[in-house]
Amino acid sequence: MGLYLLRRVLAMVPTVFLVSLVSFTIIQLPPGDFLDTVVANLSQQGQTIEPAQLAALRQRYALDQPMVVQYTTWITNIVTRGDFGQSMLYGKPVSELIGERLPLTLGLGVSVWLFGWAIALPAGIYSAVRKYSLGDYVLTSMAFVGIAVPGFLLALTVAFIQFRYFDKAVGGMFSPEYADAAWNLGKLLDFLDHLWLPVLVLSLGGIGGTIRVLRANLLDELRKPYVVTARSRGLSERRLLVAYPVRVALNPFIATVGWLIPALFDGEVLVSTVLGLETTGPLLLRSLESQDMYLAGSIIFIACVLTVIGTLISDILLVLVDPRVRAGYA
Amino acid sequence: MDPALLRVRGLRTHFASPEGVVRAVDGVDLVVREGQTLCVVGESGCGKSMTARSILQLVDPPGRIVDGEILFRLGAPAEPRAAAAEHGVVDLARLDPRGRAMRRIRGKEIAMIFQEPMVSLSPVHTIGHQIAENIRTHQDVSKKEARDRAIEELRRVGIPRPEHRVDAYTFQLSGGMRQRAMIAMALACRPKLLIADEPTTALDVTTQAQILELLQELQEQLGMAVMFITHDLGVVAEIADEVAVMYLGLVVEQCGVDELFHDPRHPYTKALLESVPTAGPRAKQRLTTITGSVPHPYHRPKGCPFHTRCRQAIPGECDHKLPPVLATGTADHPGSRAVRCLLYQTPADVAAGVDTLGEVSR
Amino acid sequence: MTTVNADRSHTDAPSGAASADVLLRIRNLSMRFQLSSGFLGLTGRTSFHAVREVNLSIRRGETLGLVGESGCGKTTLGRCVLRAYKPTHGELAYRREDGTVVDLARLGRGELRPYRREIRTVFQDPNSSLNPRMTLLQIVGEPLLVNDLARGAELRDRVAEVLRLVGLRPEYMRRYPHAFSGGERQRIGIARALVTRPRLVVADEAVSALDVSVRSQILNLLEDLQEQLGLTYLFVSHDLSVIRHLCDRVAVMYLGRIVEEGATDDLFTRPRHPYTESLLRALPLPDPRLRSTKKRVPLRGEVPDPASPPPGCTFHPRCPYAQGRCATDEPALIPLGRSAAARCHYADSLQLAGVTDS
Amino acid sequence: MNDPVSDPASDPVRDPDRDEEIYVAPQYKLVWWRFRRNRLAVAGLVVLGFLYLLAAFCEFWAPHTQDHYRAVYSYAPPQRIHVSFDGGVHFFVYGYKSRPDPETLLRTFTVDRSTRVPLRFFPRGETYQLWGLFGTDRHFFGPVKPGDPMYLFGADEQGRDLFSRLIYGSRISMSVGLVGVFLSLALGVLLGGISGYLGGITDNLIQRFIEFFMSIPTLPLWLGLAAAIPSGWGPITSYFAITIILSLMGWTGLARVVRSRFFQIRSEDYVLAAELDGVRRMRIIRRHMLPAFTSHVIASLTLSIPGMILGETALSFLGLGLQPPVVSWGVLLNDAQNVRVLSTAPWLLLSGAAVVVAVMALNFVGDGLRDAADPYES
Repeated sequence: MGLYLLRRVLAMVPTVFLVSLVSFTIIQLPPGDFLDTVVANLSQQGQTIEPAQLAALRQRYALDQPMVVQYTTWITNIVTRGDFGQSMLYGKPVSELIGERLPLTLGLGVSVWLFGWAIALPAGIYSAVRKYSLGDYVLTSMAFVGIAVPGFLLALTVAFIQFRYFDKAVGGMFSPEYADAAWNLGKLLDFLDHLWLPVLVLSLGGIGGTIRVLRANLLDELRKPYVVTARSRGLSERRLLVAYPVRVALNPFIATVGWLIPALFDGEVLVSTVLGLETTGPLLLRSLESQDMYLAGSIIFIACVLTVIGTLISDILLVLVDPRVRAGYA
Repeated sequence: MDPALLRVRGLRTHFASPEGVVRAVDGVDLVVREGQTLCVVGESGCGKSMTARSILQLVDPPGRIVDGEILFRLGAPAEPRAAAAEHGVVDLARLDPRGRAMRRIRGKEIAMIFQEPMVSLSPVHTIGHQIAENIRTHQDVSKKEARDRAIEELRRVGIPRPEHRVDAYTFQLSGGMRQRAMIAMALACRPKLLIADEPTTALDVTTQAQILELLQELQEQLGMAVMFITHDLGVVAEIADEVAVMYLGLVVEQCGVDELFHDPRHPYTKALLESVPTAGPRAKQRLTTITGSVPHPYHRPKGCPFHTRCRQAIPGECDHKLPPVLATGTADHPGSRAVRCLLYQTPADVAAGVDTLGEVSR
Repeated sequence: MTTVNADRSHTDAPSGAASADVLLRIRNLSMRFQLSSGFLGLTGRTSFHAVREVNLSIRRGETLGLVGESGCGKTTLGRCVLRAYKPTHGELAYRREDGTVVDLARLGRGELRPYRREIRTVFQDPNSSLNPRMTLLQIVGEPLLVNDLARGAELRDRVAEVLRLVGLRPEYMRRYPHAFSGGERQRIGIARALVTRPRLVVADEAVSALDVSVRSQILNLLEDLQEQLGLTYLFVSHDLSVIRHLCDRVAVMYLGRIVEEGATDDLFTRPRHPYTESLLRALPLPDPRLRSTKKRVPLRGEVPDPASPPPGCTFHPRCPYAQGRCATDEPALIPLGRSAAARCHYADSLQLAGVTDS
Repeated sequence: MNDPVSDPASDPVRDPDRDEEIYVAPQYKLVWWRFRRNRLAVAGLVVLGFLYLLAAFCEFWAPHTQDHYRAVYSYAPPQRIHVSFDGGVHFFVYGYKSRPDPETLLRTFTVDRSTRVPLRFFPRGETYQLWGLFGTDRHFFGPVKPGDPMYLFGADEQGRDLFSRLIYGSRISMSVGLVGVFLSLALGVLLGGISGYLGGITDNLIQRFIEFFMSIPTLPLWLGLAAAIPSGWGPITSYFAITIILSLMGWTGLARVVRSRFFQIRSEDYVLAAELDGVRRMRIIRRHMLPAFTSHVIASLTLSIPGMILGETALSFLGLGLQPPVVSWGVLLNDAQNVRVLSTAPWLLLSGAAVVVAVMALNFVGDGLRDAADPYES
């Protein structure tokens, strides 16, 4: 097991390297380097920048050097100093900007994941066990709708309904009166009041998918002979279901816990933009619109790295729950 | 002498589908006697597996027991459920398949083993866990005790180093060892009847011999009855006390094993025996064959299901009338036999082996 | 193309027959498989011999049975003969119609093509060996078409002819395999094997998947066809009763090696290798009256892992007669009489029990 | 255990008269028969056929061209079609009465029951070139007088007819999926096929590469790439750029499907049988292997189209995908970003409904195809 872990962690290195290359490429895609963009932007606003300052920045990010050196400087700055570069849009270090928003993104992600599974797992199991019952039909059609309705459209619709019929502006995680207040009960309740909508909207697509996949997996498992064997030994239906097929059918989900992170980044960008949440998604979008490429590339890089880590966690979990996988690496 | 432990009468298990109804089991009668081995033999598609599953109500939808009784004599009179049933006999067909009464019988009174232990055992639990779970389902023992018992059971079925193998997963065992583990699991609660559904079909001959030997040993030790389902007449000759021959959802003949091989009555039984190549004295002689193949269950022939392939079929009779069961003696008597064939008109014909065409069989 | 000298004598092969009679002589044939594991398949590489130094002769017009438990290498040997695998070592000396002898083991893909129609096979599972997306005509006619043996109306006629031969109605040739029962599908498989008018047919468990009543039909058919067409069969099976019924000679395999070879009746009534005896003893006989006559001592243990076979005689850990030297010395194939041999140190001295004839 | 009885649904045989038809039925017929039994899938297929028909001849179906605008009808609400039966059957909509709101300066519309806008089939309207082949001014349906207001789904800010624009948008939105899927397919089949055919280290490397691709969050990367598309590119170039970006992310799943099917089929006995028949490699692939996985691949393709459609919609909605004057459902939704605008003109969300309908139809069809893909396995 220890050896397996070590091998897996080592295998991450090339992946992270590739991911950093991709992110760096994205930073480099627009014509000119980012200082050109900064200068252009500033001069548009009628400001200028000190040539000396410009040269210092140029040297810090090795912009006058060949691409390889630029990349090396970029990645070295990240690894050794946590310096992701400078956001010209906000005039702040990228690390600071992301540091402000990442906790909310991840918090939202965890809530979405917990809420999604809390709904989808029982629903999927019910749907499979009571195949072709009324409940199954209802859940399955809801799952289909959940998959087909894009999250941002749902967010838009809900926001519209709240605005039009409840006269409630949607946006942010806090009402104005609590935005800068210290944490207290009122603020917490206000936070929760703002939280449910994004969580609901973000989890819906995932719930639909999970229900459908779990139902299919479980139906496959329920057909397997070992279920009949267990039944022939006098186990009650409930114990039998939980101890055997459900456990096996859940394995693929444990294996894909890691994919939840990219899925979150996917959904979150749009929904947060619509709902005006202060997460990394809208930050990424704004940075892309204004070609603030250090910021954009860094967010993509961090999202990718988190995904790689998530995949690792998945693999470890899978080894822990499935003896067949464990035996393969024992 | 040997009273009936299980008596199946007129069992019908049907599968409804949009295309029509498949009558997988269609009027099966058979008897399993206490401490004896009944082999159910037949070709694929004859409904022998479904009969076995119906007994424990393990038929998956859209399959359903539509008719018949499955009378099982319960063990100790102290059994609380037995009080409800007349003379300690329950009709398993009338129990709720998910109910407590049925579950108390499964694994405790009647246990079952299957053809492919690899897929019939849980892939994510150790064999020890599964045996212990079986014990704890039916008996009030501690986890530790159940585990010790599981090791004991594994030792009994001849698994070497059981205290080590108790923590093995099925995929870590060889085919023979898996089948032994499955037997250990089935017998952990000392059932009175073991239903074995082709347990040696997937095994090599040498392993098959080991497993058959083991089953017979355990049967002697534990005094249980065995209902053994197979398509291999060699296996039948080795282990059976009595044999039921099935064809298209019907038992066409049930009798003692010696009568079956040396004095069969039903034309299908006769044809089946003749078509088997024997490892006995060899001559490159042609085998006697049965023409055609088993009809698809959707195209079940009318009348006697075998008439389409029967050499002795009587036109106008066999293709119309479903032959009734003719039984000699009482069903509880050893030496009694039952046949479903229009060639015999009275139980006396069956006993004498004279069919109505005046031909003395063999 | 390698040509083997036709009248080279093989003293180590036990067949006493004149070599002109021999259709295929297998010499020192070995087949080793590589197993790779680990990241990018680089870390672990093991290999095992599925077939090890096999010598065997198949005579024209006979049925040679190849018997053994699963994993003994009998299927691999059959596939080497068919050249589905390229043997890692050894020779497959095949005598052509005109008397020249060719070593099939050394031929490349293209060079093999002419022999593909002379050596044919019947598969075990008639369900998976017939392409469900092709009609009978396409399935049975394909070997004719791709080998430029016939096309158009002639192809249709030849397919119809062979279908009739195996007992199927030629009108069915537009149907797909799903229209047929298991036994009929096996007939289709046989028709496909025979349509090119082969000389040698390798039948790998050809009747094992069939029901008793259908199995006897197919066995009869195979015998009739052999007589009519002068076929030679290599019949691979684990079922001793079928082997005894069908085969003239039998070779018994254990862990990739031939352990005994002999005429069927001799081998069944007086086995010379302890493994053969165990196999025969394990065979259930379809007569309850023989129960008491059999010694009820099943073979101990299980087949060892072929990747790490035991030293000495590979059978010694399970052998009831094993002695000290069996664990260290590897026995050679000892010739016994005219066309029999056994790979056992004590093949001459052991008195082993065969099948008792009732 | 191998009782064929245990799965009676596996055999489509019903009445003996049909047997011969089934016996000689090639694969596509069997697939179709199985597909047909799935009602949702058939319904999805009908909707899909309708949508693609709409997309193919959008100029004809739409009463107006996509850019036809009349500023006076800015945010005019949807009208209902009425029927009158005096002297034959006549369709009409009521006209609008409007006055500007003194506060918001937006016009508010009320239905004017005194004016009727008569409608008819095949009216003359603006001229258009159908498929660049021939010009005509006939539309399927529209106001008798070309200038009359007809806004069945309401109007946008510039007074353009949302109904017509939705129909026009279907062309891009529905085709992005198709084109993208074919690009994905090309990549997937190529790499999956190489991976499956060569096996060994090549396979291993390609698999690692695919895993790497799958571990990248899709949308951020799409956004990154889409943002890098120069704004100067013309509509057609950027359309293809977007499609390529979408398909770059979609091919991995297909490659996996292709590879696993390939492995599965390669180990089938009938492929070995063909090899032993002396069939050449190319013929084995063409005659024995490809037919066995086309149906599966088509099913997977159908199931990956929705992802492409949603991707395009998302990108365009964010303003990073296709840009006006190009019309797609995503571009139309871009107008609906603001909740305040939405509260004035909620009908702008209708293009979202179109997306949902298309995606659901595709999912139903894909599911049905997947279930029917292998009629031989029971």
